[in-house]
Amino acid sequence: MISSQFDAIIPILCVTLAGLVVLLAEAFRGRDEKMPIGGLAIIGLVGAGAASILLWNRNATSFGVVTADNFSLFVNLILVAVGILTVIFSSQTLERDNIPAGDYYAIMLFAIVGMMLMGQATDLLVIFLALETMSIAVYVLTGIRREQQQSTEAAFKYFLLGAFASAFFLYGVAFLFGVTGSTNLDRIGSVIAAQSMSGNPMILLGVGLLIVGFAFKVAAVPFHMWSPDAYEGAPAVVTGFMSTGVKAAAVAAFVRVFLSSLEPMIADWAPVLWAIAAATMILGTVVGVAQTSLKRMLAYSSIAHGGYILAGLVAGNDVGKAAILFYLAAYALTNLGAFGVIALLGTRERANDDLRDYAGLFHSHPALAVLMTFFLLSLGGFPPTAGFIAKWYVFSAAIGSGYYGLAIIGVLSSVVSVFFYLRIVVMMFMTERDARPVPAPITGVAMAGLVLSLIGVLYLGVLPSAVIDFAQASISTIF
Amino acid sequence: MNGLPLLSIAILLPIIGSALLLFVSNRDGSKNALVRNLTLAISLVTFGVTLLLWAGFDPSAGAPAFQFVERHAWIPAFGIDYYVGIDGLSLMLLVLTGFLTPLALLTSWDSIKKHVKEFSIFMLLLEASMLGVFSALDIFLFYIFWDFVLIPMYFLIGIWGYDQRIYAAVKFILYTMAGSVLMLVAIIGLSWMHQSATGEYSFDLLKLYELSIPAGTQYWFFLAFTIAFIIKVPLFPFHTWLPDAHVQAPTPGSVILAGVMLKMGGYGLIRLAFPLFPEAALYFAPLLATLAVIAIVYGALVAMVQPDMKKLVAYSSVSHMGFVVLGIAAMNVQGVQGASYQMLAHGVTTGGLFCIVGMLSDRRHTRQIGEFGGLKTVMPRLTAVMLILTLSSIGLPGMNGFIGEFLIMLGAFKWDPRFAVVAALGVILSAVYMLWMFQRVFYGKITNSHNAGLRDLSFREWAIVGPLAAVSIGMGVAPNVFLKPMEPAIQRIVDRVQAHQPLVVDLASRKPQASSLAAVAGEVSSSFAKASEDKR
Amino acid sequence: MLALIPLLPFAGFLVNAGVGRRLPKAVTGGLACAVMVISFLLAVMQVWSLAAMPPESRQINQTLFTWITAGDFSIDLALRLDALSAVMVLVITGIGSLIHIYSTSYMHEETDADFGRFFSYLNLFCFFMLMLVLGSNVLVMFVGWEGVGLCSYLLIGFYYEKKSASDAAKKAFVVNRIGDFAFILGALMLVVTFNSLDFTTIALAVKAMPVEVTFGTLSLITLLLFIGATGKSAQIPLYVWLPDAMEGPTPVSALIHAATMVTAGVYMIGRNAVLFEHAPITLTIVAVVGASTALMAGTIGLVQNDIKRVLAYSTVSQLGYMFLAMGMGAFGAGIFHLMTHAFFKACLFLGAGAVIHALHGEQDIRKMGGLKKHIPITYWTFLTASVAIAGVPGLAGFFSKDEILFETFLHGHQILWGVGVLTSLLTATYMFRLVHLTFHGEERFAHPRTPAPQHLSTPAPQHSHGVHLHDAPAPMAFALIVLAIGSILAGYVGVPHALGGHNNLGAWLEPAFQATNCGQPVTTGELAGIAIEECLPGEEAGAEDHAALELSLMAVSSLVAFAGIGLATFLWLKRKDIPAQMATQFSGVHRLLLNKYYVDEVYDATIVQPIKVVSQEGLWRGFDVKIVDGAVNGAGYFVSGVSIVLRLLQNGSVKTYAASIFAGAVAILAFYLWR
Amino acid sequence: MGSDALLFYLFAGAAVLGALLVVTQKNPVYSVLALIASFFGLSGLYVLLEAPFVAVVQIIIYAGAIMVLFLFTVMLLNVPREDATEWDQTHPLYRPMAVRIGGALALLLALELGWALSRTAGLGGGVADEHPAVSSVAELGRVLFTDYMFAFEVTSILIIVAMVGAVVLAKKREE
Amino acid sequence: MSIGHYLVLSGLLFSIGAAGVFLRRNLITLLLSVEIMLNAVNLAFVAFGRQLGIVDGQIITFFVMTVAAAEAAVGLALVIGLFRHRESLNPEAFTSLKW
Repeated sequence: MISSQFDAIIPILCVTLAGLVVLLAEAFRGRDEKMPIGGLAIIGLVGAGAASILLWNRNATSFGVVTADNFSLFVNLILVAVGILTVIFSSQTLERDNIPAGDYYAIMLFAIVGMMLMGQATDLLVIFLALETMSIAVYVLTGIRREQQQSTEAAFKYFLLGAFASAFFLYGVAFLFGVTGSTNLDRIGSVIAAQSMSGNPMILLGVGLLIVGFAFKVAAVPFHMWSPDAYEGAPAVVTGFMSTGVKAAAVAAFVRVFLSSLEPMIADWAPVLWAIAAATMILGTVVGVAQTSLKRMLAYSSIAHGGYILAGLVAGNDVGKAAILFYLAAYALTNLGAFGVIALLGTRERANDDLRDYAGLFHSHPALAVLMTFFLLSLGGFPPTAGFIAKWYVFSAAIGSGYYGLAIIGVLSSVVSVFFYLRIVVMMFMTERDARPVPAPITGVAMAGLVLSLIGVLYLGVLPSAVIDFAQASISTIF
Repeated sequence: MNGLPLLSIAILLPIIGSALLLFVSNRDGSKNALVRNLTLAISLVTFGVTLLLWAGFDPSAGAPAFQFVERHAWIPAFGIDYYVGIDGLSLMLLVLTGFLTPLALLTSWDSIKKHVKEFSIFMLLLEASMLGVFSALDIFLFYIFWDFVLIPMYFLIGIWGYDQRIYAAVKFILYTMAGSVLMLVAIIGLSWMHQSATGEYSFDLLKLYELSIPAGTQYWFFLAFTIAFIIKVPLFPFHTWLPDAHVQAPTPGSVILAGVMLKMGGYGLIRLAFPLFPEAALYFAPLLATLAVIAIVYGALVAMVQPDMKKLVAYSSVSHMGFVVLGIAAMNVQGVQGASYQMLAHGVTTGGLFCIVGMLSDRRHTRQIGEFGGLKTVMPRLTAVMLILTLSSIGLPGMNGFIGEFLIMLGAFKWDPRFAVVAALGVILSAVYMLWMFQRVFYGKITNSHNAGLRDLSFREWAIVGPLAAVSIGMGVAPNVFLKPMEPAIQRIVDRVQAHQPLVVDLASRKPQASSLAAVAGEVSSSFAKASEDKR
Repeated sequence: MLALIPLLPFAGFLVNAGVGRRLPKAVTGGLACAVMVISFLLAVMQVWSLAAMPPESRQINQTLFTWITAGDFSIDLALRLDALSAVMVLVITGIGSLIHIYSTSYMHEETDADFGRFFSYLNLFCFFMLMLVLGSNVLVMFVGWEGVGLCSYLLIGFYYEKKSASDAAKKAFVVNRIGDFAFILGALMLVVTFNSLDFTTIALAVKAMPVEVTFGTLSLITLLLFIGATGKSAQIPLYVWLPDAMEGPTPVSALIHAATMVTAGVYMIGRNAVLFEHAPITLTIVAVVGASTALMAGTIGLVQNDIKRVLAYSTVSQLGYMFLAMGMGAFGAGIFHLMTHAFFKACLFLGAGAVIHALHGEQDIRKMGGLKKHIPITYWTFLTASVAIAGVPGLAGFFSKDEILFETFLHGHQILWGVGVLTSLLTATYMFRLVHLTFHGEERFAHPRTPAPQHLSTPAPQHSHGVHLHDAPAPMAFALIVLAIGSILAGYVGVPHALGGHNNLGAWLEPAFQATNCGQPVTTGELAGIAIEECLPGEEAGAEDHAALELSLMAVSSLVAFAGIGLATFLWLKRKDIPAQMATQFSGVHRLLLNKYYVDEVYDATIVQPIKVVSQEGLWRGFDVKIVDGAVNGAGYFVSGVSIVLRLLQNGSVKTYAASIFAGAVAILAFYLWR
Repeated sequence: MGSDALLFYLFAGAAVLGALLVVTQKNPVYSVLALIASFFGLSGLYVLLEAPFVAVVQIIIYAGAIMVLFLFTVMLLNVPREDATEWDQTHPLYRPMAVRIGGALALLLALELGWALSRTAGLGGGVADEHPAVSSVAELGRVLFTDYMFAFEVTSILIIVAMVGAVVLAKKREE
Repeated sequence: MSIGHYLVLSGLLFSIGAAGVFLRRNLITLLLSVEIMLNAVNLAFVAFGRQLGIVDGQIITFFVMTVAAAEAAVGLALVIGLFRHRESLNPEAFTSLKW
């Protein structure tokens, strides 16, 4: 494929195009005319994925602010997977919840655009814009079930806090700009590397405020409080989407900024992130114990997983970088699967996401119960699932940098987390079901999606080697 | 025959079998019989394979340490291989696993009525993972099997257990997992040490043996490993999950749990904790031995006053496994041989005891000793078998229990007589509680009318307990059959450990890391300090 | 060949245990007796060939296979027949056979199943007992040691439906286990000290060592072994199980609790004679324990009313004698008494069995009397045995007991000698009290027409409505008579030199003890070869005045014997009011004796109950559940508690959330500015 | 002090005062108006910073368009005053508390920023000392459409999302 | 005037805006407070740009304004949505999601 300065943004273009097409399609769709809009979205995503694969190892850059290095391409592929799975699960729930498919898919695709751009951008301003694009899209998705107060409330909380946090982020950008005279990561990096900046209060302000901004998107303690509410209020599919996609994108940008241009200052930010990671792991798991709503429970669990990812970031070594990528992939597949199950079990009236609703699920929907169990085991980090390899990978990174304490906190907190994952299993397998409205039968497509993610989970768990090498290759080109 | 990858076959057979079962649709329980027979067949074939392993195993001292070795790169980036192989010790435990699983399955035919298919799948997965634990030579692989064992057992207890099953299941999995995750940290640490020493990651046990590990690290790593193992054993005071798990688990679960899973702990100590960190091991051995003798006496005393048969047997396991740990702590050939033998013997005997208790509770739906009495009149055969198992459990010479206990006490006596003296008390107490239970359950007149009509052993039940009783006598008469193959392996391990000096720990060096929490704190402060000094 | 001796009974056991319940009594019983008789004949042949060998090398060894190996430790499953074990083997197989025969009719009322079970146990017992005596190393001996314990457990609890029986069985086993605890430790010490458990090896090794004047390793080992012996042989403080053991069928009491098993301790000491000789301190302890046991049991025996219990206490007392002998280093004498005792005590028990059998289960001597004319055979045999045990000159008991007393006196333990004499007085007294109350005087027993009291062990025979009391049936009678003859003649294998005898037994046993015992002069050199060189000429010369002393001592003890008999006759035949008066007069003492010094009660109160209570309330309910498990669950509760508190922070107010973000930001900046 | 200093403090005062009014006014309408006032102050400062185009944009777009949107919403919803819910009384973190916390945090933040700046070297010099101003709209446009071209394109997506989102959230939906 | 003045001013405004989020009980005022924060940042950008003599500072403010506009649009839409549900603009009226 001929090399032009647009190469790097081809994946993004694909998705954007798909988004626009979807919008138009929705616009031209007559009343209750069936249209495979989801299909369009998937085509676009697949295109993006293909482009990302073709761009592998070519380190294309565009406009000096977008790069297509392997790192971002890996993230792109994760995001593509997230998108496709989300579309698949949505296919069943949109109809049920009476959500305008076109708008929904379009916004989702634009969100993915923002996410991809976050991973690919090498300029703080662009990162900020991408972040805003993603965020605004996700706010809308969160609140897309307007008729439900919870949905709107969640959206507003998410929105307000997001805006609040991005103000901090932007302020941080401003300080870095003020010190280095640029928002370009490479320039910033070279300036910082040139004269030791760690003494300069302004740059420290900048770093601190950036941490706030990113930590908010990663939902790290103490910037996490939006996530339980947003996750619970949003439709389950959207929750799965943002708990994986947003996290992946935010982490990608986080890693790029802090491990490339801000790497010289690692001694300055590592302790802070150490504390944040530890607090995140502990609080996420501990508070999860008391939850009775599955969505909320998984919200706290995903907070905790954010903590594990940050542990890899704190480690800051190559293993850590690769581990983060692997973790994102594993986590995305697992969590999407779990939320997929939740979404499919919901009805228009009730989300059916209360622990009691899962009593005896094994008897009514054995397949779903088994799938859910696998996802939960993966979240809990049991072999032979992706979750175990991922956890081992990040802890290995932490230990490699001598952060035994962090690793110990990590493993112990994961034991605590197992407790509440198992509560669900107990409900599904070991409790007799009490009379509940049995949700609609699961369509083949949705089931296929679940099986797909299960295969992914098991593949990463049993034969992780390929993906691990892939991840290591991804980080080898940069940093 | 050695052309075949027998070891992998043994591990994979049950997995494949469970995969097969997935395709048997048995929602309404109509195909229970098929499922049961199929499962039994698979487990029997697996047992056959383990016997083939035994047949093909070369026990001579000159033979390679590990045989039937198979090695395939798995995660080359981190030097993680699918690396299995067995020495005499592993071999015996493999055979034990293969031997007990079919019997456990047979016991399930009466007690497990619902979800037979799922039950069988979990049993087979359990067997596979246990076989894996005993044959893994890559500690990453070992940990994976080690951790995976929990899942099927969790379901076995949780779905098919008795009324308190959920509490027991959750307690079991969380407790044992809490112990093992620290081991994971230590395992990772080891691999990094190997990496910094040789430049390449490796989880290869044999390579890690050669690693020279600084004292402080050994101290903590040994603790991390050992805690995982002594929780599994379980050693006082980490034993309280056991009574709950045993009592609540269905009979087959209890059989496997007591018969094999507890042995994983002892195996881990022998195979990993001691040879990997010899200095620390020798330093901690007295502590372990102290806990062990406490466990022996304590378990016996508590067992004595249990009103529930299963609980009684469970606590007796605590006592017997205390012997195992004592023998290991002694770390001389007699001690470790005795410990290994005791593991086998306890597996057979206690497995049998649980079978019998299960049969009784199947008939009467209670395990309260007070509910029984005078059973000898109505079920003489069961009583006879029970008597044999009881005697072997109290270590009557000529029964398997005696060999292990004697060797352990001999080893302990050679090492430090005080421990042997206390341990010998177990000899008295075991007689007390076992015979007391035996008397209350089987002797006397039938007072409770429900017991009047109990039927004696059925043919299948004979098939279950008969072999167990026979083996427990045979092991007592001809122990060398089992001791000989283990000898070289254990000799090697003992030599490796005894080649080192116990590590000297001065409190000063220990202070900064008095506990993992303190370690965290220290780490924070240090990293902060690092940061602030980078500042200027 | 040698192995066949124990293996035959074992085969009998297998058959009877396997299919015995389906076979008729004739077959099971016949088989059981047959194997015993055959193995007796085998034993005789073996001993014969043994006797043909030169004394110092009188050994027949047979190694079956290597039993346990671990590192440098290795144990063979090996048998050894030598002078000592030869005696034991003959006693076991011989008396064993008799008792088997006796039992065939005694147990005839049992159901086929129980009958088969009984004989399988009996055979199993003989197997283990033979293993015990034939074992060539401590561990094999221990196998037998525990095995006989097991069989005694099974046989005491034969009437398992009776609580008292199963209790007694358990008690027997557990008390024995306490002894075994020490025994094992002793064995362990032996391994560590000599790195071997073979008796000969140990003996040779010890022989090279100096005699321990102060308490040392050997003393400790021997002491531990002796504690084991006190368990098995019912010595203070572990004798308490034996009286209760009488719950078992009478033949069992005869075989296990009189003739063979209980003497295992004595045998064990004899087996390790060299070892014990090098630990004089232990020997003294043994002697003292033996003497005091003998006295104590004798006093208790004086007042018991259960015919079997009287015999039980007499057994304890006689065992005391044997240990006294062992303690004196007079191993030959000990074994001698062991042998004679086996005869007359077995005879007594079987006689008692015959009485009980005749009275359909009556055991209380107060409900007997005047049986002489009803059951003459039983009477005469019983009387013979009583005379023998009482120590009347000319009968077995006289020679053996007298030799013990002589040895005691000779070793300068006058006090112990006094105790011994007193005990023999007691023995004579209570034995003849028994005889008189049972066979003489007026009939006090419930007449057979009235059904036998049901609270008793042996189920009432169907033909209990017979017109008159029937004497022992043929098999029982046979056994009784043979034993009676034995209790007369058994003594003559050890006629002391003072009476012109040759003490053949002593000489025969000598090499087995592998060390000279100069206290016992040996004239004929070729008989006890090694003995002579090691004897100092001075003592050799002293043999003559020893003879004089021995004679005088004999006179004393025979007088004592007759005095005892006379006393008994006077008290319980002529002036029956006196014992009653005494009982009331010294009611305290009487009650004390009647309740066996309350030893059981004391043990129960001081050891058994505390342990139970502490384990139940303290260890289990308290420590285990509350503290250990409480900590575990507490951790769980703690986490969920924290969780519940922390989740309250998530109060739904967007402002609170913003506050946390804001606070976090401020904190981070603060860290950077103020660190 | 020079005229520009005077102007600086004037505009700064206006901006700060406006901001303060925004957050202290109970009536949202006043808040919006106060914010507009504060924006005027800001645009004045932009002029001082020789960024006239930004100043103009600030007035026209920000104050003119965005604020009007706010004002419109306020009018539409027509809730002149704040109302207290039961939450405010019952909850431990009732309003005054929240205010105190927020106020305290804001104060801390201001202090931190101030202190950080005070410790930063080279902030003393005048803004205009080192470099000449770049204020020509042409130059501004050139840079915007060369260096920042891609960012500019991204904003287009951003705005589409915002538009579609606003519509999705607000438009009537056929049930 | 020194850059310091401008930065202090922007910091002040930023803090005021941040405080506003807590002071008011009106969703719209909350949004306004965020706007203040963004403007504070803008001021910083322009000031920095002026000091460095580069135009980027000014340009970035345009992007910030765009973002502000977009946020305003979505935010106000959400406010209207909320108002439809509870006839109230008090943030504390919307605490159905908690714990």
